[in-house]
Amino acid sequence: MILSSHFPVLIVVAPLFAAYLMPLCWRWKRGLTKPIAVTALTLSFLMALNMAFQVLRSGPISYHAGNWQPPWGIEIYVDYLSVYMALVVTGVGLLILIYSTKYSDKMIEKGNIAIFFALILLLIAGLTGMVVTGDLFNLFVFLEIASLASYALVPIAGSKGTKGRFEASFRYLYMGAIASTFTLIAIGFAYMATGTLNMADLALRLVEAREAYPTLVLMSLGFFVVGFSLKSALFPLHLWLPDAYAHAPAPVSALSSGLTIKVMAYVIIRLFYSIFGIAFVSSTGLLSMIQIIAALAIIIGSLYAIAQKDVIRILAYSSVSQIGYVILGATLLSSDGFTGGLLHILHHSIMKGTMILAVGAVMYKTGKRNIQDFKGMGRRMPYTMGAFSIAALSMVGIPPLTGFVSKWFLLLGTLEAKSYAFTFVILASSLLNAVYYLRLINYIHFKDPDEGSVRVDEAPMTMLIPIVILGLGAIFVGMMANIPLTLISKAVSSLGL
Amino acid sequence: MIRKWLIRLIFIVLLGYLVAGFVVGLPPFGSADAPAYTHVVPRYIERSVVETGATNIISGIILDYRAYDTMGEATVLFTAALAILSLLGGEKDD
Amino acid sequence: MIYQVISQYNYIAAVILFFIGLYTMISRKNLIKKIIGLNIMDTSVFLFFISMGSVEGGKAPIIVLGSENVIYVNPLPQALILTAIVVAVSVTAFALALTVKLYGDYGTLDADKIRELREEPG
Amino acid sequence: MIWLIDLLLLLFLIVCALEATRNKDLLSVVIIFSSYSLVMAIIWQQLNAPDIAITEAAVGAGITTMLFVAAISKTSRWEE
Amino acid sequence: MTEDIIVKTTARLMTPFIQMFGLYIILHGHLTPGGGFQGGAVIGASMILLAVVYGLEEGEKRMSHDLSTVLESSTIVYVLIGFIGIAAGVNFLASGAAGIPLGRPGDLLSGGMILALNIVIGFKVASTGKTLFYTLAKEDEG
Repeated sequence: MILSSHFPVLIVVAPLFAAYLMPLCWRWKRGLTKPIAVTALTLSFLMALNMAFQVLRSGPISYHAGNWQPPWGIEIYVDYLSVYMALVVTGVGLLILIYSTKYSDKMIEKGNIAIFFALILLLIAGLTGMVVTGDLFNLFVFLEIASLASYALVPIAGSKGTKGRFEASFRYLYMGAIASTFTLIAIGFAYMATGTLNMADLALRLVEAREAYPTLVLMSLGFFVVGFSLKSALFPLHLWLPDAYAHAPAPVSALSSGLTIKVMAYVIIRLFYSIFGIAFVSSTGLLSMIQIIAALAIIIGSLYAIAQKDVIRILAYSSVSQIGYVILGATLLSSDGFTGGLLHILHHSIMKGTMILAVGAVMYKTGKRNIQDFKGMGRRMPYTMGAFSIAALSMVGIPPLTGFVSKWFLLLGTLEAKSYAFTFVILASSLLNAVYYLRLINYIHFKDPDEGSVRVDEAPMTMLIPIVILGLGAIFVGMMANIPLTLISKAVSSLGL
Repeated sequence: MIRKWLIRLIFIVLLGYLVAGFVVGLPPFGSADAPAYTHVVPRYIERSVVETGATNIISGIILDYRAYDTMGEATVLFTAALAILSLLGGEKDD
Repeated sequence: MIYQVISQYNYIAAVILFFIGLYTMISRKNLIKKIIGLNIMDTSVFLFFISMGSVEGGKAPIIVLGSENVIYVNPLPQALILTAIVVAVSVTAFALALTVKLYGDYGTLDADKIRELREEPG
Repeated sequence: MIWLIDLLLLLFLIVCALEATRNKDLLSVVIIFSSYSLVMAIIWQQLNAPDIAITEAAVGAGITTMLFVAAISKTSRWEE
Repeated sequence: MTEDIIVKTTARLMTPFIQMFGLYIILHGHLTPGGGFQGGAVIGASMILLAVVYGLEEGEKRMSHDLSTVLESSTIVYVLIGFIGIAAGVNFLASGAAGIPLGRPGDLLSGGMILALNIVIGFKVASTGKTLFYTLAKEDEG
């Protein structure tokens, strides 16, 4: 019995299993809640790492749940792109979970702590499930687990949360439910046209179905794109996002921004490249439309971010802008652009994770997060704010940090695709990023704190370590970009670019 | 008021467009030759009794061929229960 | 053409219900109305799926042992919808819990009023 | 003949849905929605989906309705 | 809750039959229409009926908090049944391939793991239905 051959399913089942245990633990053995959560996710991360080596060594893994052949049973299909996303999701998720173990003590209502961890595990399991699955309806099921968990995580802080948290959660649910229904309809159309739910099989049969049922295939694609644009907060469907981030606890904002919307963008990439076929998508004219929307998202998200006073809202609008980069990179039809878009997923997960967690650490200490309250924070919490600044500089795209590498590839991509307007968009947006991130850095390091502000010191170790690891990740990935790039370049070439 | 009527108008136009332009493109209702019925499903119908032992084909599908989905479905229920408990449930500290 | 449209009356009904539900969700300010709209929209999608699985002269997909040459309707959409119904109930329940909490905070279920009340204190 | 009954049931569904959108009394809306679910269950039985029909009758008309009633009893009954 | 003797008596008389029917639906899920979800929903609805007629406290008495916590986590059993496949050297959630006897089609004890999974799902749906309603309908103490 080789256990490692079951990793594609165990990577999802491990966090789920731990989540099921949470209510029992909370009732009878409270001390075990956090260790079990962290252990389960560590296992998941190790499995993802192992799978990355397996995939690099011997190609994509196909796992048949219940021993049924793919079109009949559910196939779990791990290729280069999936394993890359799985690594990002479990790795960043694990760091955020470690951070939450301390954060939850003070910032989450006591009765909700076990539920908080269970929901985080469910969210990460849902996202991992979406990433590794090879079946369209299975994707929907895990999408619902992840979505329901993330709606519920917004107001989880209970009486320690902000006042608008229920409304933010309701708005998120409202948009998310519409998106889920659209996705279900799209799956129905795809099934109706082809008679299968397996992604690989679907890709083959859609070629014929395009002739036989052209409207059906087109509608399916349209509903998918609208649904997942809503879920990934692609401009102009981002309206739920700033509120949800501003009212959620910091680790939850970090998870949504770093992972959830990235996985939704991954699904769009998967739909375009592995299912519908990028040539077909581009022949419908949808691709150029999405390019323009993504470019608008990049610019308008940055402009909104400049206008904000609340640091979390700055970061939230910045996410709207960054998801634009990912989508733009994926739709440029150039291998360099695609590489840049995929690298941007990793880059942005790490950077946004660092920054939101750092802001969370400040809130943990002072309870405030207005940009004014960050004056002089650099002297009081040097390590936290150091990591924050590295991440901010990386977002601006200063070499040798990651942001520079991914933006460099994106620029090459726009040049390769001869879309010079987008070259200009990326350059302009770097400038806009610089405006608001350098303003933050200026406040943090070069301003004196206000008279009578709260005196605080460094964040506790359990919170500091994840922040610093993520911050160092910016330097590490930037310097040694060839490590993720080996995986990404294989992913790009396996998807046909 | 104008906004309300505008929304209604957009909806009715969309509806008309969909009914006329889209429903025509579907495979005929009740057809046994539609791809939905001819590709994957025949195996479920012909062999589910032998392969899963269930005479109810739907049980055979949801709990054997696609049991992994159903695990996810039970998890959705679990998530919903936790979500509601986090809002309205149990012990609160003040 | 007309006949083709008429004969697909199940699909037409599903499309109409879908739009009624979506319209309710968008135009009504009351949160519970919005949730009802969501449910109508969901059931319309279920109706669409089940109609898709229907087969002329088909029997329900419960195999009668020993009988041969029976046509059964398509069981796969039904299996999928079983999952989707449970998902819809879960989302509905959570949304209702949120409305109860929102009512406790603001004393109203009107989405616009809630927004006003929230922005007043600054 | 049977298609006429189907058509009537579908018409009933649409009328129910419209009334649920229009009515200002939320409790009535929920009751209408409950009957909507039951009619939907009958339609699904007509379409040879007994499993889904049972589910809809138990979940849609039973549990969902009770959840709505519970929520309305804790909030307000009238839509302003 | 009003003191209505007819409603109360009817509810008390009906509940065992409703629950029996729910159990029947669960246990015969692989043979006749129905299964874990449907039967679980019926049982859940019967508990809701009790709560509506007798008030929430009465219903709460019939099921201790510990028991409902355990039932909430009953999905664990589903995963454990899935592990049988891995233990048998085949894939997760395998039934026939893992050597679970499928029985003679049409018998109550047939269908491999379907019967066991139906029971797990039935308990899960019933307890979740009950939890959802009770949590939503419970009066706020503060």
